[in-house]
Amino acid sequence: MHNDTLQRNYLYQRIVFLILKVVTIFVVGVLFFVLFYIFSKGIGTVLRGSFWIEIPKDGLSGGGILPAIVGTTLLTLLSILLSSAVGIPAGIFMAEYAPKKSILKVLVDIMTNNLAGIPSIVFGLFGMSLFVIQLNFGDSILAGSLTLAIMVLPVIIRTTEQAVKAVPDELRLASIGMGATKFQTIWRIILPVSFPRIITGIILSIGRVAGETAPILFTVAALYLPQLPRSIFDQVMALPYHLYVLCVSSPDPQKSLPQAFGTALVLLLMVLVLNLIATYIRNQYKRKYKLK
Amino acid sequence: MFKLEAIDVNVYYGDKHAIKNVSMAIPRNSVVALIGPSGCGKSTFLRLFNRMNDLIEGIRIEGKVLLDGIDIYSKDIDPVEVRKRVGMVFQKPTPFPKSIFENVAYGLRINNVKNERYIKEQVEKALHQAALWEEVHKDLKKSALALSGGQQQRLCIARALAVEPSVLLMDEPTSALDPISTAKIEQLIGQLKNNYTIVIVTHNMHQAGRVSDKTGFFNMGVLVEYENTKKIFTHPSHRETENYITGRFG
Amino acid sequence: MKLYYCAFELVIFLIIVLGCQPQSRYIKIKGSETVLPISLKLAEEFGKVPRLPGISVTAGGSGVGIAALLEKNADIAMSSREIKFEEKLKFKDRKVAYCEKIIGYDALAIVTHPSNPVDSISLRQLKLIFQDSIQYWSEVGGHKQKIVAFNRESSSGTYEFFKNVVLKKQKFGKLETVGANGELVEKIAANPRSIGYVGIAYLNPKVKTLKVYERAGEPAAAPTIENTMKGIYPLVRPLYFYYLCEREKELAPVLDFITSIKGQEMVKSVGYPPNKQYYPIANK
Amino acid sequence: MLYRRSSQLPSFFWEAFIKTCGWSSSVIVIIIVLFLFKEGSALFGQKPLEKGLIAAVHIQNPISRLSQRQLEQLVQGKISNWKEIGGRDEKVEVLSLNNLEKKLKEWKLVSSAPEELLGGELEKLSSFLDSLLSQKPGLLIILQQKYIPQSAKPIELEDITLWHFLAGTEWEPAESPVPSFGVLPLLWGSLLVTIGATFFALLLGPPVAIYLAEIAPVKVKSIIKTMIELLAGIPSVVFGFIGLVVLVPSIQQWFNLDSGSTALAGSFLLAIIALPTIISVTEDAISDTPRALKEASLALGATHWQTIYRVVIPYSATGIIAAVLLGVGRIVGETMAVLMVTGNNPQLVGLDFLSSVRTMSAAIAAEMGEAPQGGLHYKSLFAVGCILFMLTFFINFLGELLKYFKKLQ
Repeated sequence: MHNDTLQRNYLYQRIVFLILKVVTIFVVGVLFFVLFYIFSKGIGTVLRGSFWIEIPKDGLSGGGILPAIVGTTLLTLLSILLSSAVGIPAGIFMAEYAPKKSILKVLVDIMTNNLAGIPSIVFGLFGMSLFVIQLNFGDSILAGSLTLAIMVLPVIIRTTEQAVKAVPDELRLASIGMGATKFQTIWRIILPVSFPRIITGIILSIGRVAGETAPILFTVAALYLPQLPRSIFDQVMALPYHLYVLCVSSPDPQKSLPQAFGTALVLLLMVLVLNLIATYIRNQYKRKYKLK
Repeated sequence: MFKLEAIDVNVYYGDKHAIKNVSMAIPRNSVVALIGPSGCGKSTFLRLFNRMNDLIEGIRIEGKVLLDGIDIYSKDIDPVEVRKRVGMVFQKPTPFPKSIFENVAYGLRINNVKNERYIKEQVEKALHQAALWEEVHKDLKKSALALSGGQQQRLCIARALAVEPSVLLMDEPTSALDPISTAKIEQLIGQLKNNYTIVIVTHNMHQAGRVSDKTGFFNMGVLVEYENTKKIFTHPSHRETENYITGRFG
Repeated sequence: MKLYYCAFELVIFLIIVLGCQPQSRYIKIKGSETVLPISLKLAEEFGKVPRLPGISVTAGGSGVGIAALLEKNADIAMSSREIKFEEKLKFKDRKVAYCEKIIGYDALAIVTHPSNPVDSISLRQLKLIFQDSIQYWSEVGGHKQKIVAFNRESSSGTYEFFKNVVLKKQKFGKLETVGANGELVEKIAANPRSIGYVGIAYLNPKVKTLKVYERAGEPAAAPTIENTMKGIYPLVRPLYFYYLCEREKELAPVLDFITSIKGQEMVKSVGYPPNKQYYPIANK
Repeated sequence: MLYRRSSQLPSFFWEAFIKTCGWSSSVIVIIIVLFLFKEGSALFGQKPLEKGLIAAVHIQNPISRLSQRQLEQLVQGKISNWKEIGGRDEKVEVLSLNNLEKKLKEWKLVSSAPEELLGGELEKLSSFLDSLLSQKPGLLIILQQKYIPQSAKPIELEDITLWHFLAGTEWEPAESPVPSFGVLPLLWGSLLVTIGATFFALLLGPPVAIYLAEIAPVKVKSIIKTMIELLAGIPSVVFGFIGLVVLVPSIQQWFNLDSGSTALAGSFLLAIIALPTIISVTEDAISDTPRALKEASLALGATHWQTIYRVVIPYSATGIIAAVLLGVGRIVGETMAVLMVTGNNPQLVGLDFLSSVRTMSAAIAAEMGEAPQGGLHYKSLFAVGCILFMLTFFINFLGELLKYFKKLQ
C-alpha cells in the first residue's frame, strides 16, 4: 500500500513535470519564433548594403534607413552622456554622501525607485511640455535626448548607487585607515571596483534608450527627413519610430513590409549586441574581482 | 613622554556608555596588547587612536587622546593627518583589488607622491619589513586578491608601513588566519617593535603573552588592569583578570 | 575615470558647437495623412538636390497641421480639408495671415473587400452605414452579413470631409477607429465584410473601390484621376498647403515647385489628380 | 603636521561636482513629479469649455447655472427643451462657432459663407445675435466674450471636477465646443489589457521559472536563461510590429472577428513582453531557496515535485509575487505595442477581451500630437499621465512592500 502511494506520487510528479516542460517549450518557442521570424524575414533586406547607407525612398517602401540609424545613434549617445554625467555622480552621492536618515533622502529614494518604473510615455509627456514648449527647444535632438536622459537618469542613479554600495565596507575602512580622505577612497578604491557594474548598467540603458519610441514621439522624431542632422535643434528620424511609421503611416504598408522587417532586425541586433557586451563585462568582472 | 596617551576617555554610542573613564599610556617602541571578552570595548578603544570611530554615526567622545603629546581630538586636528601617522591593520585581510605593488603604493599615491623611484623604494622596503618580499617580488604586478590569506594580511601590514607611520594599530590581525600564518605575523610584530609603537587587540591570550610588552584587560568598557605582560599573566592583581586569563570567565 | 571626464567634456563641447544654430534649417511640413504621399515624394526630391532646403515631414492629421502652423511648430500645414471657420478666427486672433495653395485633388474612395459583390453605393446609403442605421450588406445589395465600417481619427481631415459631406455633419455611429490610411486599407483587405473611406493614393489591388452616385438614377462613378478631372465623381476634395503669408519668400522653393508642371506631375505620379490651374496639359 | 590643511583643489572640485549632481538630480526627480501633477491638476477647476468661450442664454431665461452633464446633454441634443432642466418651455438651439455656418444656412439666413452677413472680422456678429435672440429665445450661445450680445447673460458653469474626470464614461476630448473628459473608458481599457496580460503571464511565467530553476539540466537552464535575459531588452515597438503582422490577423481568423485589433491581442503581446522579466526574476527567487530546506524535505521521503510544491514555492512565494508585480508594472504603462494592436477605440466595454480598447498610454501617444498646447485636451492628457503615474507607483510600492516583508522574514 505504501508503494502505491509512492507510485501515485511519482506518476503525479511525472505529469506535472511534463506540463511544466510543455509550458516552457511553448514560451521559449514563442520568444524564439519572434526572433526567428524577424530574422528570417529581415535578413534579406539587411544584407542589402544600400539598406544601411541610403535614405528611404518611394514613399517609404524603398531605399535604406541611414537617417534613422544616424538619428538613433545621436539621440542615444547624447542622452546617455548627459544622464551618465549627472547620474553617476548622483549615484555616488546617494550612496556615500547623502544623509542616511533624512526625510528628503527617503523621499528622493522612493521617487527615484518609482521613476525608474514609470511608463516612458509619461516622460514623453514631461519632455514635450518642458523642453519642447516651455523652454522652446522645439522638436529637436536637444529636447529628445534630454527627455531620454531624464528617463534613464533614475535607472543610472540606481545602478550606480547599488554598485557603490556593493563595495565591501572593509575596503572603505582600510583606505580611510591608511589616511585617505573620503574622496580619495571613492576615487581610487570604490569607483574602480564598482565601475564594471556601472558600465554594465549603462550599456543596458543604451539598449533601452535606443529602443524607446514613446518619449521621442513628441520631442524629436520626424516621420520623414531625408537628410542628416547638422545641429542639435534639428529633428531626426529614429529607428523605433521609423518602424512604427512603416507599420502604420506608410502609404502602402504591404510594400514597405520588407523595410519594416529590416528595421526591426537592425533594432533587434543592436539590442542583442549591447546585451551581449553587458553580459560579457559582467562575467569578466565576476571573474576578476571575486570579492568576499 | 609617552608615544600614545589616553586620559579619562569616555565613549558613548547614543545612550550606550562604551568606554568608561579609561586612561592608558603607551611607551615608544613597545607592543601593547588589549584583551578582554567580546563587546568589552577594546576595539573601540583601539580605534580611538586613529580616529576611526569618527565614521560611526551617533558617537560621542570625551577626554583626551595624545599622540606625541598633541591632543588628536582637539578641534584643529585633521583626522586624515592622524590616520597617516597611525597605521591600522584589520581583522580580515583587506587587499584592494589592485596589483600587489599598487596596494603597497596606495598610501604614497594618496599623499600625492609623484616620484616613481621613491615609491618603488618605499614599496620594496615595506614589503621587506612585512617579510613578504621574498614571496612576492616576482609578481608585483599580479592582483593582490590572488595571494593567500596570511600573505594578504602581511600585505596589509606592508601597505600600512609604506607611509612610515610611527604607530601601528592591529585589530585582531590573526583571527582569520591559520596557525602558520599566525606565527609568521607574530614573528613580524616582534621585528617591527624596534621601529614602531604597536597596539594590538587580540582574543588569543597566548598571542598576547607571546608578542606584547604590556597588556591591558578590558571588561564592560572599563580598563580593569594595565600591567607588564609577564605580571598580568602570572600575578594578576584583579580577580576578574585572573578569571578571564585562566578561562574561568563568565 | 579619465574617459568619463573626457565624455563629460565632449557633451559640453557638442552642446556648444552644435548649439550655434538655434533654428532648424529644415522646412517642416506637418498634417494630413492623405497629403502625406505627396509630401514624402516632395521631401525625397528636395533631399536629392543639395542647394534646395531640406524638408522634414510629420503626419498627425489636418487639424494637427493647422494647429502647428498657428503655433509656429510647422512651416507648412498639409490639409485634406479647407481651413475651418474657427481656425480662421484663431489666426485672426493672433493677427497672422495664412495663405493657401491647392496642390491637387483627392477623390475619396469607398473601399471594400474584393470579394464583396456590391459595386456601387449612394451617398445616402453611405451615411446610414456609417451611422449604424444600415447594418447588413444585404440592405445595399450584398450578402446577408453584417457591415463592419472603419472610421478614422477625429483629427483627420478625411474624417472631417466625410462627416461634412456624407454624414451632413451628423454624428458617427459606434465604429472602430483606425489611425492611418495605410492601416485602414490593410484592415479592409483582411475583412470580407468591411467598408471604409480612403484617399485614392492609398488604394491598392487588395481592396475593391465602390462606384458612388449622389441620388438613385444618376450614373455611378469610380474614383479615378480621369473621373475626378472630368468632375463626375461626387466625393472630391482639394488638397491644400497652408502657410503663413509672411514666410512666403523662404518657402518659395517648395511652393514654386509644387505649383509647377513638374510638381503637378509628381502629384499625379503619387496617385492624386493634379490641379488644373497649374497643370494646363489636362485641359487639352 | 597633524593640523588641518586646506583641502586639495581637484578633489575639492570633484567633491563639489558630485554633491551638485546629487542634489540637482534629487531636485530633478522631485520636479518631474511635481510638474506632472501641476499640469495634470490644471484640468480641474476649469470651465468645461475651451479657453475664452462663454456660454450665454437669453437674459430672461431663468436658468443661470448649468452642470457639466447638463451642458453636454444640451449640446448633444439630448436635452431639447429648457423645461427639462427647470426652464421655460422653449426649444433649445445651440449656436457655436462650429455650427454657426451650418445653422445660418439651415435657418436660411445666409446662402454661402457667413462672412457676407457678419462681416469679414465678424464685427456684426454681436448685433446679429441680438436680433436672433429675440426671435429664438431658447438659444444657447457658446462663443467668445466679445461676440456675446447685450441681450444675453452668461451662464455660470460648473467646474470640471475630479469626479467628473474619474467617473465620466465618455472620452471625447476633441469634441467642440463641449468636450467630455471621462477617463473611465481609458482606465478600463488599461485595466482590461493588464488583467489579460497578467493572466497570461501568471499562467506562463512561473511554470517556466520553476522548470528552469528546479528541473531543467544545468546546461539547458543556462542557455535558456541567458537567451531570455537577452530578450528582455527587445524594444516594445518590435513586439508591436510582430503583433501587428502576425498576432492581429491570426486572432481575427481564430475568433472570426471583424478586426483582430482587440484587448486580447494587447494582453497576449504584453504578456510576451513582460515574460522575460518575470521568468528571470522569478527564477532568481526560486533559486534562492536554501539547499538545506530542500534537502530536508527530500530526506523525509518527499518526491521532487512534493518538495517544490510544499517547500520551494511557499518559501519563494513573496519573491514570485514581487516578480509578477514588476512585470505588471511594466505592462500597465507599455505604449507602443498596445497602440499598434488594440484598435484604440475609446469606448467603455465590459469584460470583453474581443473588443477594441484604447489604453491610457495609447491615448496619450495617439492624441498628444493633436492637442493644442495649454488647452483642455492637453491638460486632460496630463491628468491621464498622472493616473498612469499613480497606478505604476502603486504597483511598484506593493512590490517594495513585499520585498520589505521578505526581509523581515
